[in-house]
Amino acid sequence: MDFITNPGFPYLSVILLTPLVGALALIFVPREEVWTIKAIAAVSTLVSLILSVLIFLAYDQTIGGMQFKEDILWIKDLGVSYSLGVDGISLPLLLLTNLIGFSAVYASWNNKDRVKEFFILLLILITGVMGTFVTRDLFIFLLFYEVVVIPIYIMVIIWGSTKRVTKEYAGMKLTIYLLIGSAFLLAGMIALYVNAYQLTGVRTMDIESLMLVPFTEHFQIIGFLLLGIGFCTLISMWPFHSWSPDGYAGAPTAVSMIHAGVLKKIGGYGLIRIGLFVLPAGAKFWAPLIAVLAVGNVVYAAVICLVQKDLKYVVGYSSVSHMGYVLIGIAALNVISINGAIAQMFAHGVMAALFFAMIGNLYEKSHTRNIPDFGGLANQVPRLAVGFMLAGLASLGLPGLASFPAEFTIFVGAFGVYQVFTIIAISGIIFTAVYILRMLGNVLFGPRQQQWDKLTDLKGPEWVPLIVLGTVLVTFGIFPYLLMDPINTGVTSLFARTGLSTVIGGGF
Amino acid sequence: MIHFAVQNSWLIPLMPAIAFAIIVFFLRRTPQASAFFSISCISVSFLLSLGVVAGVLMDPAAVESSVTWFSMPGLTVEMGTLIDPISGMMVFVVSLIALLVQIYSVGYMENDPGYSIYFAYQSLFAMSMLGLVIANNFVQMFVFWELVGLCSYLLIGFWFYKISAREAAKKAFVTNRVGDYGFLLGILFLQIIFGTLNFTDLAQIIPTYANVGLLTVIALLVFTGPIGKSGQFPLHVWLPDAMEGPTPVSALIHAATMVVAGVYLIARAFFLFAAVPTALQVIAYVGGFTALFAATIAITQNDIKRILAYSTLSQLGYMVMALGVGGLTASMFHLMTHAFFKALLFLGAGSVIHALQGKQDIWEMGGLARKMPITTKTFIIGSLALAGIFPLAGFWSKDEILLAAQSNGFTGLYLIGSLVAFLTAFYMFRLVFVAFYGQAKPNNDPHESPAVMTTPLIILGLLSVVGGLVGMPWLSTNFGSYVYFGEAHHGYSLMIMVTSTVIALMGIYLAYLMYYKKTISASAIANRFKAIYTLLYNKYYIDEIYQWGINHIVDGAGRVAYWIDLHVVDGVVNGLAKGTRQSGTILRYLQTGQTQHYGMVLVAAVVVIILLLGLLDPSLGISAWGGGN
Amino acid sequence: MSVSAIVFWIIAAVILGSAISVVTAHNLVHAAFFMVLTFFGVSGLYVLLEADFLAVVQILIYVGAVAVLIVFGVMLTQRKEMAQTNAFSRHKWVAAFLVILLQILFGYAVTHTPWLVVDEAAPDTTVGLLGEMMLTELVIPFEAVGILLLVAVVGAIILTKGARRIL
Amino acid sequence: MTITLNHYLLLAGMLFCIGLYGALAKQNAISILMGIELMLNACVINLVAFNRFMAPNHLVGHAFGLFVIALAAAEVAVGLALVLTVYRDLLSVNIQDFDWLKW
Repeated sequence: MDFITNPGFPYLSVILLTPLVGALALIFVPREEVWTIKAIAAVSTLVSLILSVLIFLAYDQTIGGMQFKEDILWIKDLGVSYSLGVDGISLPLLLLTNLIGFSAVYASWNNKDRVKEFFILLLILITGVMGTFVTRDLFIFLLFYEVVVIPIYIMVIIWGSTKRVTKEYAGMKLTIYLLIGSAFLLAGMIALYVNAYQLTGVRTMDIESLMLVPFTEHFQIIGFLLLGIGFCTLISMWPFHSWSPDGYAGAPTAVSMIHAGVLKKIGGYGLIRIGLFVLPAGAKFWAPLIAVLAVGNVVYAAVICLVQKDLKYVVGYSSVSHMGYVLIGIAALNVISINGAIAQMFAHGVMAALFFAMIGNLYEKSHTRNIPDFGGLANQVPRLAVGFMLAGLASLGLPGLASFPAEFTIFVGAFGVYQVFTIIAISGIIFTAVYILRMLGNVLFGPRQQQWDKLTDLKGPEWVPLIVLGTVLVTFGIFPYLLMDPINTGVTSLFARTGLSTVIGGGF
Repeated sequence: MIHFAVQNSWLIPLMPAIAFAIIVFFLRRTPQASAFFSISCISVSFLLSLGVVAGVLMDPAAVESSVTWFSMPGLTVEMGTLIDPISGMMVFVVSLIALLVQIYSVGYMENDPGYSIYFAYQSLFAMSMLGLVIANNFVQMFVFWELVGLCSYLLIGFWFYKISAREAAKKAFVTNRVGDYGFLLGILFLQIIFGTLNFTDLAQIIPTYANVGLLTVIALLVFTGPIGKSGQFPLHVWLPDAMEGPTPVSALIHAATMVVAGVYLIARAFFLFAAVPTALQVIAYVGGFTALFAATIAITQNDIKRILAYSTLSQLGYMVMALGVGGLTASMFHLMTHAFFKALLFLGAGSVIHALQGKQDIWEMGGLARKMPITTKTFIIGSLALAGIFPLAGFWSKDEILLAAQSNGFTGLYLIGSLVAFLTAFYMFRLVFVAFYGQAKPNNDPHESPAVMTTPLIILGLLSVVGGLVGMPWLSTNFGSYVYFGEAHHGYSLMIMVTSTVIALMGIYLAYLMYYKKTISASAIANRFKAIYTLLYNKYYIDEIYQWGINHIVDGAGRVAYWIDLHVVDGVVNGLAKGTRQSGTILRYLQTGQTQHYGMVLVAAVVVIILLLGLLDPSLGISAWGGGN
Repeated sequence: MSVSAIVFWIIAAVILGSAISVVTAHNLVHAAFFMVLTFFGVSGLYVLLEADFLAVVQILIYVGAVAVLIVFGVMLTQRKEMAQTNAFSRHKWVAAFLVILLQILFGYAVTHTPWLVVDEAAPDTTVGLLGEMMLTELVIPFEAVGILLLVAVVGAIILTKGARRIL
Repeated sequence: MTITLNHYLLLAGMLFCIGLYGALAKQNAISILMGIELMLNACVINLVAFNRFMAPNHLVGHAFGLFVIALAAAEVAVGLALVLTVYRDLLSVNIQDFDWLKW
């Protein structure tokens, strides 16, 4: 791995900008050249994926901290610089983005409508999401976040599907929610910036520098509230969650995958990196509230899943429910729970993306997502059924798949802090099992139905999402230390620097 | 070889894991090859487990090794192996039964389209179960605990095109999840309080822990795991339905191995339960109640597999009760003998079902004794063993349990146990007399099963006969010398032996009178006690109650929450949107279209801004404008 | 009181008087003529300020072009009796209040600001200097104004004649 | 008494306010245009006066005065064209009739 640790080469910029370059290249491809368009999209995401896997492996855990740093001063007067870097927290999420981005290209392989525009927007979307994870600068973070919102709106409006709600409604809801969230974020970040300037006299947007600023507790509480509303909207905390099921239901497959898989995680990521580590006292103040609402997330959304009829709504609400675990992990404010929260974000990302890819594939062929319409599909499409099963089992936290170590870690971390909340939240595993198995059973199992004999099974490029995401789920499930160790280096070193207590508070 | 097996016991679960992976990825289209490969791998595991048993017999001291699965400050999760007499015995039983069942399946599953995948699942199960029994900590236990649950789900739903199979599989998984919820909470408590989940470490720490109340809570939480997995009341409902799976699966998973995982867990974590007598009492009474409860249901059932399933529940109750009264040795002993004869009974039932092309109602059978001699003989051996007739395996182990109950002061449970022994003998021989000796049905054409199926029957039959002898109380070194908690003790009571045998014989005689001689009319009794019969026949309506609860309470909560989501949460959101639009509708009338209005507002704004800047804040004020430079 | 001061006061009186008459006159044509008078007054002010070229331009453009245009505008739009063509609108009192307030603020601002006045003589003639400046330092604004005028001409034609009929 | 910058500025301010009043308070579109012309004139007075008193030898103020005058000419041309166009449609030059931009 020596060649990759070469400090001069801007790996992160290459990873970040390759999809963008792909998008630019696509502009010059004639729209009839559908195959070329897809190939360019696939290749550019593949390059990013390979590089990010290499970086994931080459990241030096013994040193920890930010690595593969790049710095270019951008706006001197504001203290904004194009500074990139990854640590144990962002590394898995970067990998996740590229895994899902690559799979999303293949999940959209059969798209026939305005292919060129679709892939251009998709690549921009992937770049935007990735940017939020690799940047070390608050301003750039927000910039990339805003970059994300617009393609999503356009993609939902044009390529979305209308079921319970129209795609226009879904797109509008999604976008407005995200923009309201980002408005709070903007306010919070400006407050941070201005306050830091007043305290230190240095104009900086650098997150690590902001971590060292001694904000007053009063300011931290207000600042965390602003940032918290922004990020919690993004991670779909109750009661700011209702964009999520409707949005996913309306969005095209690739957008659902990226949105549920990674975009949502920006909320958790920001909450941890900016909310928690820059404003620890604020986090401590608001954590109990977050914990309560997180419990609401877990149980409430899981219970709602029980009565859903649309596949995408089930997965949509289920992702709300799973984000509750992430939130409770964050709220518990200790190394273990936050390790678990990040791992859960990763695991849930892979699982949700796989789910949406499979649902998208099924919907493309059957033109319905209504669960009662299906039944016995394992007879006709066994490979698709494998994908559904894998995603479903990961969703209910089966050991051997990536989500179990994550959930277990969250539970351990949170249990020492909020016994009652955690006990209630863990009951979510029962409801999850009920709705997932009910869904899988009703869709995949049961007597063969003649009307679905025409369905074709996964073949060719359609395999890719299942293989890529399934492999990841199993690999990180059997060898969780591959995921846990980098995360732990990131979280532990940050905890050490902010002086938050790392032990779990024993209530006994 | 022995040393190697003990030191490298992780290879035992690894072999079937390899088999699973190879079959899934490479051998799916070659059924014979997958069966062969799967059986080869489990054979290797079996040989290794023999080595382990030999090693344990030579040196009963625990051998432990582990690797870190993942770790962080304050939490280290390990994967490891712990070989001691208990796990050695379990490894042996599991790999033996798994091997026999896989061989049997070659015949039973012939021509099934899912032949390869069946063996893949079997291998996955063997891997999970073996991983479970050699676990050296709670997390590993939980991991494999869930995985055996998954295998159970997959194998119950193996014929997924049957709606009943699909529902049964789901029910099994969900019911188990309820138990696992408590189990997981217990694990979390242990982790938080003691900072470790290693069995050996916890066994050191827990006896010194002062807060008995909390420890009781933990013990009961951990016990909910076994309640689910080992089908104790009130989470027993899944096990009878699990009979939807292929019969060899029922034999392996739902009789001999997986369902006893709960019992095994209690034994493994007995240091926890031993520290809290209250919890032990609860366990004892839950077990005793389940034993009686299930036995009463079994006497009214007509489906051959369901009778056996309720019998399994009842016997599991026995084992749990034995643990509760402090008889770890008795419980483990019964676990082992039960694995032999219950697997035998299920495989025998499978042989019958195979011969009758899937018929399972005992009243549609009859006269099988002449057509299927091997099956019949082995089945009767199994029944006798289950009934606890001297000197078959079940006699010794059941006797130990009753002895433990009686000598530890649980007279009530002793009486219940004796009653259950009577009922067991009765329903088993009801089954035998009706199915094997009853009137032959004309449209049946039974024939003896092929050798690949009868050979496992014969082996298990032999084990059911002699398997109990290792626990004979008169031996100076017997089963109890190795498997025990605290201090090993050897004792026996001739009185109990004699009474229990007499009771069992009475049960058999009653069944003989009612179903062979027909001197006592079964239907007359059923009509006499109509209400009780209906209650028993409908399994105390527990399933219906649960179904009602799920339909109305759980789903009802879902509907309420969804209503709230649509009308309250989303209502607020959409209301805000509507409010925005409406305020726009109102505020747009401010746009008069009169340019002069706009102009005046502009001027007024200029005036206000000048006032604000110039007068209220002198530092930014007019005087500062001066100078130009 | 110097001569220039006397002249200033006279011109100031003329400008303000005629400007008020522009606003208050009932007849639009009269208002236009008062406006011309105002322009002359302003031109005189430029002379006082030694801006000779500007004074000439003021008369040329304002009086010669703008005022004539406006009179034409009046003629083209007013075909009835001219007596009441220059009425106030309903909100004249509000406007008056605002304007007076603004004037007070102006006065306050002007009198309370220490202007950096230099005591230098102005150049004798400004035309040459202005010309040089227009073609060197201010060449880009100059060209921009040229374009602006062109656009204004084209725009005015299109507006009055209608785009479709021209193109 | 000498005439200072303040005198010019006050005069220009008054002229501006009168023009503004005309623009705000008259009904006739043409008289509004006239008010605007007065305001522009006031601006030019300011420019020239500042130039005279603060930098007499650098004639930027004059130059901008010229630009403003050019602008005023353009403005009045386009403005009148607009008025005439509207007049053709509405047969009115009353600014209060021009309310197409309302809700």
